[in-house]
Amino acid sequence: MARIGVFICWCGENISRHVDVEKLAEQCAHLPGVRCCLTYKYMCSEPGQNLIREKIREERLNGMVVASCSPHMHLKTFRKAAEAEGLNPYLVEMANIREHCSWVHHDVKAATAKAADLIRMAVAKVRRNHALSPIRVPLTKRALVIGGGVAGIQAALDIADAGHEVVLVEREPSIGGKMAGLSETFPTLDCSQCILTPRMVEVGQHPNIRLYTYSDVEAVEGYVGNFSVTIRKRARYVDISKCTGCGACWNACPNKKTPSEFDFGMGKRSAIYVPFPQAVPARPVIDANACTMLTKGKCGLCAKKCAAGAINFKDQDELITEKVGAIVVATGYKLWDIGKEQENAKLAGYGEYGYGTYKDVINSLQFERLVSASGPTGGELRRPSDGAVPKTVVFISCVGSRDNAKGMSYCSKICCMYNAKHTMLYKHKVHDGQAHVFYMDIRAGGKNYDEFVRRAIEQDGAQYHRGRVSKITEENGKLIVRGVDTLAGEPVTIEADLVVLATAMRPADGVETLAQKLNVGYDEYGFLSESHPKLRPVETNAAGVFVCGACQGPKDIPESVAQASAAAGKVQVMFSREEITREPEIASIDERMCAACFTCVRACPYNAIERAEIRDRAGRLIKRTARVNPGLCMGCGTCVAVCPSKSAELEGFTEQQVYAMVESLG
Amino acid sequence: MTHKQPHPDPDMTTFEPKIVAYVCNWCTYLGADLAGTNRLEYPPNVRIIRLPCTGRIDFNLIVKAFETGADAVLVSGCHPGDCHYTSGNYHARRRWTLFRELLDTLGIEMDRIHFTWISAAEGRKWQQVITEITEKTRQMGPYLAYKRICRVS
Amino acid sequence: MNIGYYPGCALHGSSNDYEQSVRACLGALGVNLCELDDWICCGATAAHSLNHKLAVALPARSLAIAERDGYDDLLAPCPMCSAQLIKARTALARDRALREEIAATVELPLEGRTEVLNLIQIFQRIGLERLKSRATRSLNEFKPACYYGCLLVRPPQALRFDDCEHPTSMETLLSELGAAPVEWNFKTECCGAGLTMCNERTVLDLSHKIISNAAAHGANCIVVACPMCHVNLDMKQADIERHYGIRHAMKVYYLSDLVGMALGLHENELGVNRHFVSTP
Amino acid sequence: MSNESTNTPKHDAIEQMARELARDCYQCGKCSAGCPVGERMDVVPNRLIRLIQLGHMAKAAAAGAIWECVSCQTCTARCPQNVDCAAIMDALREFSVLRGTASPEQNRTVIFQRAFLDNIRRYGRLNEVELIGRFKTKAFLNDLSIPMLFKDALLGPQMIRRGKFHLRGEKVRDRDVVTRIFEKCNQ
Ligand SMILES: Cc1cc2nc3c(=O)[nH]c(=O)nc-3n(C[C@H](O)[C@H](O)[C@H](O)COP(=O)(O)OP(=O)(O)OC[C@H]3O[C@@H](n4cnc5c(N)ncnc54)[C@H](O)[C@@H]3O)c2cc1C
Ligand SMILES: Cc1cc2nc3c(=O)[nH]c(=O)nc-3n(C[C@H](O)[C@H](O)[C@H](O)COP(=O)(O)OP(=O)(O)OC[C@H]3O[C@@H](n4cnc5c(N)ncnc54)[C@H](O)[C@@H]3O)c2cc1C
Ligand code: SF4
Ligand code: SF4
Ligand code: SF4
Ligand code: SF4
Ligand code: SF4
Ligand code: SF4
Ligand code: SF4
Ligand code: SF4
Repeated sequence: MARIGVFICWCGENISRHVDVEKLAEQCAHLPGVRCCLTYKYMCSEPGQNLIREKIREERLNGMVVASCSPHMHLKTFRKAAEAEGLNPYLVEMANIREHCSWVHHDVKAATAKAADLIRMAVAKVRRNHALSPIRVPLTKRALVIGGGVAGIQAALDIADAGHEVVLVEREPSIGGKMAGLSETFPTLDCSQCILTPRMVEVGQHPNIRLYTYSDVEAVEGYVGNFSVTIRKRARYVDISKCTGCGACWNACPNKKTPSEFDFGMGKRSAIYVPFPQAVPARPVIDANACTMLTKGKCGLCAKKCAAGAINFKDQDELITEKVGAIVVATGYKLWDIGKEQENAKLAGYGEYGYGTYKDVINSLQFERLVSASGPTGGELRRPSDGAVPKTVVFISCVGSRDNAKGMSYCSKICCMYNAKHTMLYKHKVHDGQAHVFYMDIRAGGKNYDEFVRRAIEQDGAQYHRGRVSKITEENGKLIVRGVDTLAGEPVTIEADLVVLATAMRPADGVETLAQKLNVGYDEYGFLSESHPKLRPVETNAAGVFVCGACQGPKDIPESVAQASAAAGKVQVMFSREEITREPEIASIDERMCAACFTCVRACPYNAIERAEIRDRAGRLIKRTARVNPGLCMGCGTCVAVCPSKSAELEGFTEQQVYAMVESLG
Repeated sequence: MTHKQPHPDPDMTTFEPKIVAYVCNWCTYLGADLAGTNRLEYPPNVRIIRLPCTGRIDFNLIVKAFETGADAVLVSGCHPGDCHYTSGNYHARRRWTLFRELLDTLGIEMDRIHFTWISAAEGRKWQQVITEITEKTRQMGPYLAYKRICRVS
Repeated sequence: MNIGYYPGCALHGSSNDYEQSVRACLGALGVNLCELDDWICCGATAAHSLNHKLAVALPARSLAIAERDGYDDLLAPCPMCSAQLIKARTALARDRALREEIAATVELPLEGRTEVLNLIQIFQRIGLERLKSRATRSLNEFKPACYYGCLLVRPPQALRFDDCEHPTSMETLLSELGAAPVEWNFKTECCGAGLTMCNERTVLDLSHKIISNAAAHGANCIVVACPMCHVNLDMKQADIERHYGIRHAMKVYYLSDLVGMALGLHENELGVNRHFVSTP
Repeated sequence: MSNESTNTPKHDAIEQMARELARDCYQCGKCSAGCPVGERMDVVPNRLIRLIQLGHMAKAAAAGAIWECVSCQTCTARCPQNVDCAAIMDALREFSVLRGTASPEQNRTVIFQRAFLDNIRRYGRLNEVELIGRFKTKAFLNDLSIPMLFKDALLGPQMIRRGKFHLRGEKVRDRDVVTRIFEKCNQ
């Protein structure tokens, strides 16, 4: 027997001005299943709530409808009140007679009639509601951080410092990311290595951090609070538990001709190598493609030199499973290689700039290496072609950014700043040199940022030309840069010794595959999508997965670090509870009825439905069925709509409930 | 034309269309809330049924609405790409193309079914859409023909 | 091998030396050029500039003829023609309404099936291996500057031929035949093309820059695949020399001239004797 | 100077087309930077486009620059916003001729193009001798420039010697269809 209470709110005059609440109460008292119906001036106020609780008790209500404002406003309030009185909160419904009625319809008769309909629908629904209890899922208080750039490092350290274990997976042989290769950093021009290296060492030594370098995330299973992650530790051929980092091996290695990834091909490294001296872990790795022992079975010098016996040519990839409760993605970015070969047909490359054709046309990360004290030239700026000190350098902004025709339509956000930085670093190294910058707009929003750019122009004499460059050619060892100064309204031709392209920042390779494993959305360029750009900037739509750093969009170091700490904060909020509770309004499947067509499996946006088998005690297969994983289901209801056999059901919005609502209008 | 049939109400001008709106909880419902907060008046003919996502909308629900006497149905959710549930609304759209044909062969008047996207910020759009649909439906007259379809099929 | 052939006005007019060269060269390769029956002018830049519908309709008429007569490929050695034909074909292939409208206009059914090839593409179609096997003479005395000009590569969105900034297809072809093409910077800079009649000073200036750059990079000749480029660089060279008081004496060959010579044809068979620079 | 209100519908159509073409330009200047005749232009291409965006069509069409343009399409090919800058140049020239602001010398490009099309309309193919003849007379009548009339005359004999001139040009068989195509396209 339904014993439903209907509580109609006046909201002062907000509702009562256009809805005849008393008349409404009279009408609603006679609805089927309604036990009592009353009105009050402010239902959400304390006396209002007390009134409700009193009625629940007196009338032994087993359902109630509050006709007042939007459920987004006060559904929680009234559910709490009901719960306090022992009435299951999911037996409470609301009829929105304020936002959807009294505020938008001013004809009292019509508004009252509509309000009556709205209440009738709510009553029809609540009669078919079920008592539900929040789903509790256990929680593993360990976090996985993917990517060990400055963002990943910051997030890992914050979480580890809060006392939780962290698994950090980095695919390169060392953590550090792009920042480890930068020279000096805007806006303060402090040395990148000096500020990053101590943080890297901290990661390496932190008792709460388990570091996997040269490793990839292979598979992710499970759901928020309970992920099971498979990590592929690629064969390193060096047992880092034995290795002391003495360096005897790489000094001995005869194969020293491989272009160094860390120096973007401008320096060379041996087949066994550490990417850079401050690497963490400071342990070498053998490049299986370059080592002649591994390719042809000839050499083995390093093993002979290694006193620790750390070299193992038989090393194999290893798969490791780690259980974690939360995941932070910090896979960072790459600079777009605008050369001839492009990964997708839509991207045409920039033949006009001759990148890849002319040796002295380089990108900005290469420039960072050329002015870095630890770089291939030892910090002396020498151009790649002939080692000469360039006396005229042209920096070109927005290469591939803000280009709808053949690049990315977005602004890469950081290049205006590092262009200014580069002109300064250049001037500090080559006093009689002249730096030119071609730009469209200078984007230097940030604390002390515009001042920094002005300094490059006013103190260090950088010549800024407003306009794009059209073509670069090479003539007698000079690069002929044909640009324009649109402020003067004239073409400008500069004979340069070195050209530096600020190419577009793009997400790291492979991020889409990773995102698919994690169920995280990404935009057309592959940048990961946050839940809400303003209010949930580090959360994703996959519960328990967070993002930070340049994998979410172009960012400089301060922003990457801030976001990393924010993500770490969110993880800690999650870990501050013992278990996770989730709304019980999720889907379930009637396994007896399910026709095992698996339409729902394909339709579910969260991959929350799995294929299952029902077996008898003897283990014989009785039937196949779809089954919802309550940890993953977000309650969107798509499965209900697509199921041809009507076996899927969504609590809170069951077929019965929704049909009853529609029918009540008839 | 079917809706020229005599209507039980002798005075056609008092015909008040009944419109059922299936809306998603995260965008359009909030858009309608916003219309309220901003006191944007519109005709009182619409009855909202709140669902988690347009992905939940089974097209039998549309048929059901007509069966219970609706003169028009509106389905409205988040803008593409904005779906609270990543892609629920894509499923709704894909299914819609299939159902369209089905409903069409059933003889349902397709211009009584409306699809739109209204975000949480588009209170004014909600007002406009409802006003337009009400007006249009008023001109089309009550959906008496549906009753006949039911009898035939 | 039979192939549809669209000569275009220039090759039947003052650039008939180009036609002679193309016919001789391809003939030696066993390619039979079947001239399109009653083809009409592609409209060139004039139509493009003045009347957009005409710019599609004129080439479309010839495309429709090619389709009617069953040619899958249509060679248009003049890049102005090939560009107009390709642009029309792309526009037609994309838009059914336009296709119907234009079919009505040109009074022939039209699907936009026939593929249009420029001179370089026909050699690519024949294949480097086959060319090499037929060659009887090495081109090793030639150090050509391969000049593409504007119309072979621009606009790249429509033509999709080679790298529009650093094209290399002619170089690849000629170096296979023994020539040593030079790297230079004016491959795709404009020579002034159709402006010869109207703005001669500009044409002289641009062509002068092109010839000078080729010479500076060690070229002993320029190779073109366009009648207009040939006019500006060859026929006008004397004017250029007079105007700038400099002696270039830079021979300008059609691509088919050099390929033809590699195949053992005599210069005169290819019409090289009718060029301006080679026969002072 | 003619004034804006004397615009004919044709003017307006060209202006509208130009504005439509120019709409997406964000003034990066890449067109001007790569233009082979940029140095000779009084108003560089991106500025012409800006003038159009601001509605100063007549001012843009009065620039000498539009007559320097050699229609090489470099600007169009490299524009990051996919603006068909070369087509804008065409439109400006046409506009200028229509308004009569082009000098006789400048008029020539358009006169040439019109003579060209007229030639095709009549024969279906280009008749070079006739084209040059007509063009020269028109241009001569237009600017009475004697040197223009005889300039290429020097080349004439050389060309004939090389067999490059056909004194009788070609015609297509089905000239009626050509005429009809022109008519349909001019509607
Ligand atoms: C030329 C240049 C100069 C700059 N100068 C400055 C400056 O002066 N000041 C400043 O504030 N900012 C500067 N920046 C920006 C700065 O580099 C970035 O803001 C910062 O590096 C972003 O850090 P991150 O951790 O998000 O990404 P990254 O540094 O890119 O780190 C990402 C890490 O994740 C790893 N990874 C990627 N994919 C995977 C995967 N699938 N699995 C495991 N690991 C993965 C990568 O190997 C890398 O180690 C500059 C950028 C450039 C290009
Ligand atoms: C015209 C304009 C338009 C904008 N539009 C956008 C937009 O479209 N999108 C966007 O992302 N951002 C926008 N912003 C920026 C946005 O307003 C700010 O980023 C944001 O409001 C900053 O939030 P806050 O909490 O830091 O500061 P505030 O919003 O300023 O809040 C600070 C609070 O602290 C209180 N307070 C101050 N001093 C004291 C004290 N001593 N003791 C106690 N309380 C104190 C203040 O009363 C105030 O309530 C806009 C800004 C402007 C000016
Ligand atoms: S419950 Fe809602 S409608 Fe009632 S007084 Fe509170 S805010 Fe107003
Ligand atoms: S020699 Fe052995 S111990 Fe020393 S760095 Fe190499 S692997 Fe490590
Ligand atoms: S075995 Fe390989 S890594 Fe070791 S020294 Fe030889 S080449 Fe170098
Ligand atoms: S930050 Fe500056 S250089 Fe980089 S894309 Fe944006 S505007 Fe261009
Ligand atoms: S769609 Fe329905 S019948 Fe098919 S597998 Fe899913 S629950 Fe079972
Ligand atoms: S309700 Fe949505 S999330 Fe849950 S199982 Fe169904 S389709 Fe998946
Ligand atoms: S290149 Fe394109 S966007 Fe840039 S100024 Fe020229 S027309 Fe405008
Ligand atoms: S088409 Fe004209 S404006 Fe454009 S680059 Fe060529 S000459 Fe310059």
